[in-house]
Amino acid sequence: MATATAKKSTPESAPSPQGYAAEPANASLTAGDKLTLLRDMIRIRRFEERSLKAYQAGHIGGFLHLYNGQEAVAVGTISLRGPHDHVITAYRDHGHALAVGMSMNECMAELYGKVTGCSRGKGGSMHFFAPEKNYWGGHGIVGGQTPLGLGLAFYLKYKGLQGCCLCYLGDGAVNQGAFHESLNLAALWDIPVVYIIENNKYSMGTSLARSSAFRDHLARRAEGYDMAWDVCNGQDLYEVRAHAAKAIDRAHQTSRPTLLEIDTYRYRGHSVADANAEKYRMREEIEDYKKNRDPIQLFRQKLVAENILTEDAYESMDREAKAEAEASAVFAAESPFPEIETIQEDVYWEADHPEARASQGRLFFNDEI
Amino acid sequence: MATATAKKSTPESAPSPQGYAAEPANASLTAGDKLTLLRDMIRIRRFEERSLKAYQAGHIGGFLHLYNGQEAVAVGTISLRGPHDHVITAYRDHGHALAVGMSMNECMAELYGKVTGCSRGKGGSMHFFAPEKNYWGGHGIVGGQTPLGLGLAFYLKYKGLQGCCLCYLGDGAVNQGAFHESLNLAALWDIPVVYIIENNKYSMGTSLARSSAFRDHLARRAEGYDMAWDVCNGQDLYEVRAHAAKAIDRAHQTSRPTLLEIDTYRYRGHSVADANAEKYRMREEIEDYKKNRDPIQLFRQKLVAENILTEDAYESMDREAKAEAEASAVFAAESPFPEIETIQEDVYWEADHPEARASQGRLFFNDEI
Amino acid sequence: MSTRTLTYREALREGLSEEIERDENVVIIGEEVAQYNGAYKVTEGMWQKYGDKRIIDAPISEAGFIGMGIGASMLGLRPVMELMFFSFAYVAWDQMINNASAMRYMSGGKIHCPIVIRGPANGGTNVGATHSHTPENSIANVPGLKVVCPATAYDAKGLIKSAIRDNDPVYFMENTLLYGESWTVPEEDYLVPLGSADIKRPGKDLSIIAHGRCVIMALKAAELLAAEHDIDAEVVDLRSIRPLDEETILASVEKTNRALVVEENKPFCGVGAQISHLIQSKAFDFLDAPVKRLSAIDAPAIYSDPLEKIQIPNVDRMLKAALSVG
Amino acid sequence: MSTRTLTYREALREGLSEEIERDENVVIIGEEVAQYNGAYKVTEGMWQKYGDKRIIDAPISEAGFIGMGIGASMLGLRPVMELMFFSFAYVAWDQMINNASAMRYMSGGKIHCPIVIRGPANGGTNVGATHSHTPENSIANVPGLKVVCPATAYDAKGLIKSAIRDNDPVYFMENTLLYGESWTVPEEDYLVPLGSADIKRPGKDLSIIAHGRCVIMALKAAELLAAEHDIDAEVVDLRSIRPLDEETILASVEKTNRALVVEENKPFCGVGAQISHLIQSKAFDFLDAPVKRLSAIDAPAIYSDPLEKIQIPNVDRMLKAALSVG
Ligand SMILES: Cc1ncc(C[n+]2csc(CCOP(=O)(O)OP(=O)(O)O)c2C)c(N)n1
Ligand SMILES: Cc1ncc(C[n+]2csc(CCOP(=O)(O)OP(=O)(O)O)c2C)c(N)n1
Ligand SMILES: [Mg+2]
Ligand SMILES: [Mg+2]
Repeated sequence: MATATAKKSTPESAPSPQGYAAEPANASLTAGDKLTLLRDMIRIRRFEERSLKAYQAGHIGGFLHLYNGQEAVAVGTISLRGPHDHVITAYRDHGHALAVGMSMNECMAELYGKVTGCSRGKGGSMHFFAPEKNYWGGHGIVGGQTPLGLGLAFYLKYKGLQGCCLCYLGDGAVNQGAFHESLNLAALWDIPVVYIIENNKYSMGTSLARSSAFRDHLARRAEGYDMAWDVCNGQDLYEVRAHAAKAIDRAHQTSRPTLLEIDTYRYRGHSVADANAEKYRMREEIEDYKKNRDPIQLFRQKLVAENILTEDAYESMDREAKAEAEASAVFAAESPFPEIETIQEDVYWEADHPEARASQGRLFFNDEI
Repeated sequence: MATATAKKSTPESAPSPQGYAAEPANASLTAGDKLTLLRDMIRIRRFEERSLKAYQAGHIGGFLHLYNGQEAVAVGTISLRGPHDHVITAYRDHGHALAVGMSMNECMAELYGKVTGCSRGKGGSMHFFAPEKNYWGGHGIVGGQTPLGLGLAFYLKYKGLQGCCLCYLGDGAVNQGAFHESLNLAALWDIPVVYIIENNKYSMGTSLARSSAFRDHLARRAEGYDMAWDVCNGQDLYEVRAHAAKAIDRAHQTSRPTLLEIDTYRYRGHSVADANAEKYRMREEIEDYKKNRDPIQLFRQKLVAENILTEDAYESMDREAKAEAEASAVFAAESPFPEIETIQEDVYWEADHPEARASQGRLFFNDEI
Repeated sequence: MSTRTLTYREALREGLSEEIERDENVVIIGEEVAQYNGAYKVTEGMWQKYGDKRIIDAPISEAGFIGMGIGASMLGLRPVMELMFFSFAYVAWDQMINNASAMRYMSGGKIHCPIVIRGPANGGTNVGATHSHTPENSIANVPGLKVVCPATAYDAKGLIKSAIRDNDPVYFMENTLLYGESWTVPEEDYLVPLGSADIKRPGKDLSIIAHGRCVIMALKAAELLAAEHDIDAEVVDLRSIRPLDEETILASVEKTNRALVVEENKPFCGVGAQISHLIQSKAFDFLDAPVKRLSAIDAPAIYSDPLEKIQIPNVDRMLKAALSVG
Repeated sequence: MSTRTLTYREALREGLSEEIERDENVVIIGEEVAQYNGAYKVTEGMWQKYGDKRIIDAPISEAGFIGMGIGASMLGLRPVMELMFFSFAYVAWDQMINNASAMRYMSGGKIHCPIVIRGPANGGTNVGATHSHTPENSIANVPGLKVVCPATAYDAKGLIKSAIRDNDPVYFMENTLLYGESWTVPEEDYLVPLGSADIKRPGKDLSIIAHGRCVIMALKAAELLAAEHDIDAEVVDLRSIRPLDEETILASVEKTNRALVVEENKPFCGVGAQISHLIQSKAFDFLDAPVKRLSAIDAPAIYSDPLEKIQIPNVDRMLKAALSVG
């Protein structure tokens, strides 16, 4: 495959004078498209708020990592994808799931551990999947998805398809060895993957400065692999789309990878079980983001200024999202749990397709009792 | 611990106008010191040539990764070490072993699998150890020693000792995840480790360009961690010492790590079992190094030019090294193999110190036969 | 001896603190162990008390920092590394398996690695397959390593102290479902040696052999067996997987002539297989029936709460299993 | 059927080549597999023949490229990944254990991973502890994974073809000491199904159950047992560890009433423990003596040649072990 060549790769330049809205990725949007983008962010927010309520009421257990505050990242990037673009992320995966078009029902039911969930109640909050929508999870091991994303993109290259993989990771995940190996392979082999660091400045209770050594930007590490990199503000949906479009375009046109760092913020704790959520960060910091940099409110203001959105339209959009989330909670609550027999389904393809089984012998090893 | 600060870290500057010999690290050397450095390189060369003969005669099995051509790296760097400096390397470890002062006898006997070997015949070629000489191996898993080296240096910092760890790895090893994790930790926590990439341009049959994506130098990856880095020519002993001295000094004075890339070349195949040794590299390339860039011959010429060395003195030094190597082969051949009982020694400290054993129960689990 | 009630978590913390104070070479390193007080609060308050030098927050780089701990232990430090979950060991597996286990051997006994790697290893908390691994069998498979799985606060404290003082690498597996449970623990200093099993309930009809939280459930099952089925079960708590207290296991089976091994491990080559082989091999003539194993239902850990409660051994399944021992 | 003689290495290469030609989704990725012709020459000539797209040299980044293979397999590629040694799996363990095994499960059956990871897993070649691991027990412990260990050229070819066509992840463990050994192999196309054991030598007095190279030594031991001790041993070659052909094992033991399990695995929770448990559990009444295991001597792999030959099971030790079965 290709050898490393010394290509110039510096951060993308500033937006056009008219601002990010005028960049090609956004200029091409219809008013309807823009409303859809807003609606997608609102739906994520309302879905997650509803899931939190369900958690607090004891309907959901385990972990629940909320995406509140980061919505523009998933929606902005995923809205750019074409038919051969794929998506994979870590455990904070509800936003991406809804952004790729999964239904609230299948997502909420999964959180409830119900058989109607997207993974039949087997994956849970950290492990949502919708391969039919090019969505490959939802992965619980920090950094563990980064070689998988490389593999999805490798497939595209192998098959000669014009597409890429959008592979998300957190600012804490950059220090996992598998990610580093993936960066080298991506650059060495011209694999069309876009690694997106959702830099919300904390990995659990550890601030960026306490987890990573770097120069000005995490994404600058890409230079060590002769890889293109870029940074942008993740609270502004137009800005996210403008920068992500360039990375996706690079992948589509040249098969080259990009490391894109998107600055963002999570309002909640690491997970809802994070008792310290307001200890390791200053309350003012959180409030500042909520008040002045909320991606939904910022985009709402833009669309109002663009005369695309009225306050009434916003309110009814929000009401609908709330109602949809509420309905999904009802759907989840009313759905049945999986049958006990399903515990040993979905382990081996062969066991699930006995008619096509080619192997012999025993696959499961419990003693008979 | 410390947070990352944006220190300037560019490659060290060029040598002083008088050349590397005049740099402080070398200017301080006595004539006797210089002869010792030459002798150390010759001893490594002769030891390895003798071990190759023994391998070909069937006295040694398994792997034998020769260091021929790279001698100035181990001797140049290790000769700078002080009482609290530690050394750890990969499987191509004979050169470093002799450079830290291990005897040819214990090394050759180890290769022969004899009980008089440095590891009682348990480690073999890839796993030489001499902790009493601050030498911590000899490690077979590519990159696996890099966190260990970090740990040795961490200990020094923890204890407040002025020292560092010289941790060697190959150009192929830079793409292991554990190394990347170690770089971040070293820079983040101000750990006094000097990572030395012995860049001999091949990892087995794979050239540098086919294994790593990078910009001009592998060591530049250090910038991504805000870490100092440097490159130098590993065939010139003075140059190696001049550059390594700066890295060691940085560690001693500021506790900061360095990534030092030393260009070098191995004459032989990856291991002596490498049937392709002359296939993936051009014969001219190998010959060029042997003829024009041999570290021993280059240093010999320098010492002759400095009027420190006569041709006679060189010849007798070489004869002595050959004789010493020959004697080590005799020693190894005449030494006994370990007793069968030793197979289960050196597994648990407790099993080897039954008088001090605090635990109970069974430690080994073979069926009685 | 004066006693008081401590949770498993508090007992661990007390053991860790006592060893920190006893030996300046003991240092705790892990993700969120310091400023955040530990993901499961085992180290709560310790950073405030012992400071930056002794209690260290690490980035999410398990291979890097665990390897670092192994390296530091070779020079004499006694690092206690916290894995937030033992499931994360897999990204550090080469360091944990190759480096920690073989350093002593490959150096002909010149080096030893007095490191402890601890953290929870259990399912049952709805976190799915990636976070519910119980690798005690795979680790104990490796000569050079030791594996400990305490089931009570008393054992947790006594064993962590022994583990830290041990000169070999000890992998110490806790359980998030036990952290909040309470037991009486003496005020006085004490150690529980590695490699000693504990008869948690004497009995004469059946030996139930377990480790970790399964012991607690086995005790409940034993009460029900006595009350409802007139079966007097003996509960053997292994406490330590390697070294293994074979004598206590065999003595129990030689008395009861029947054995059920209970484990949250997956069955294939799990701890239960090893114990079963031991019993059939050394107490063959004492057995009135084949040794039975009750393991996790053989599939990745399921997320859904009611199913996960069935997948890992529970009291109901233990009762059924006990009654099925021929 | 017409046959010819092939080495284990050649048989593997033939199997790989046939599958490369049969299915455009089959791609071989690993260190030195292409231009260097493979560290152990299994893929010799394949890069010349099939080119850059199908035979790909990888950097020393096992977690990265194996994870990549798993990801690509989710979309339908059938990557065959070479580990130069199975010992290097430990740096890719999280990818191999978590991602490959649980993807199908966690997605509720929406995804499957038709990947093969192959390479040698054996000791006996003086390369020391770090390079001599045999992790078949630890891998087969994981539901969702399959493990295969062929002992002959015939089996190697037939099994690698089945492994590549299999829709589940298959971990295929070879042996450097067998690569150069020859067996007759048919000219015609054939498959050996996963999960079928093979009676490599029928007998009536003792079942010797083995896998991988131990099978070859067991056959020699059986000849000596017959010639010198009038013991007619049956040699059962497991071929596949998971799925496991329990029927063949049990049928053999029910006939011979005595079992010796031979493995290069370390004994604690090794494959032998699982087989022993199986036998005592399902053929309890047929056993005239406890099941014996002969495993590697329980220590990291020693370097020294004459000792390593003793540490792993050899014909002598097998003879002694066979005679010791009560
Ligand atoms: C290998 C591994 N180590 C540790 C964890 C526990 N853990 C889960 S999320 C997390 C923090 C990750 O932070 P970041 O990457 O910044 O993502 P964010 O949570 O901010 O989205 C940690 C430590 C894990 N899941 N996997
Ligand atoms: C994790 C791991 N993967 C693969 C190998 C096999 N291997 C041993 S050395 C080597 C090449 C290393 O090259 P480099 O780092 O450049 O060091 P050099 O041999 O040139 O000194 C490979 C692939 C190994 N020992 N460990
Ligand atoms: Mg973060
Ligand atoms: Mg090299």
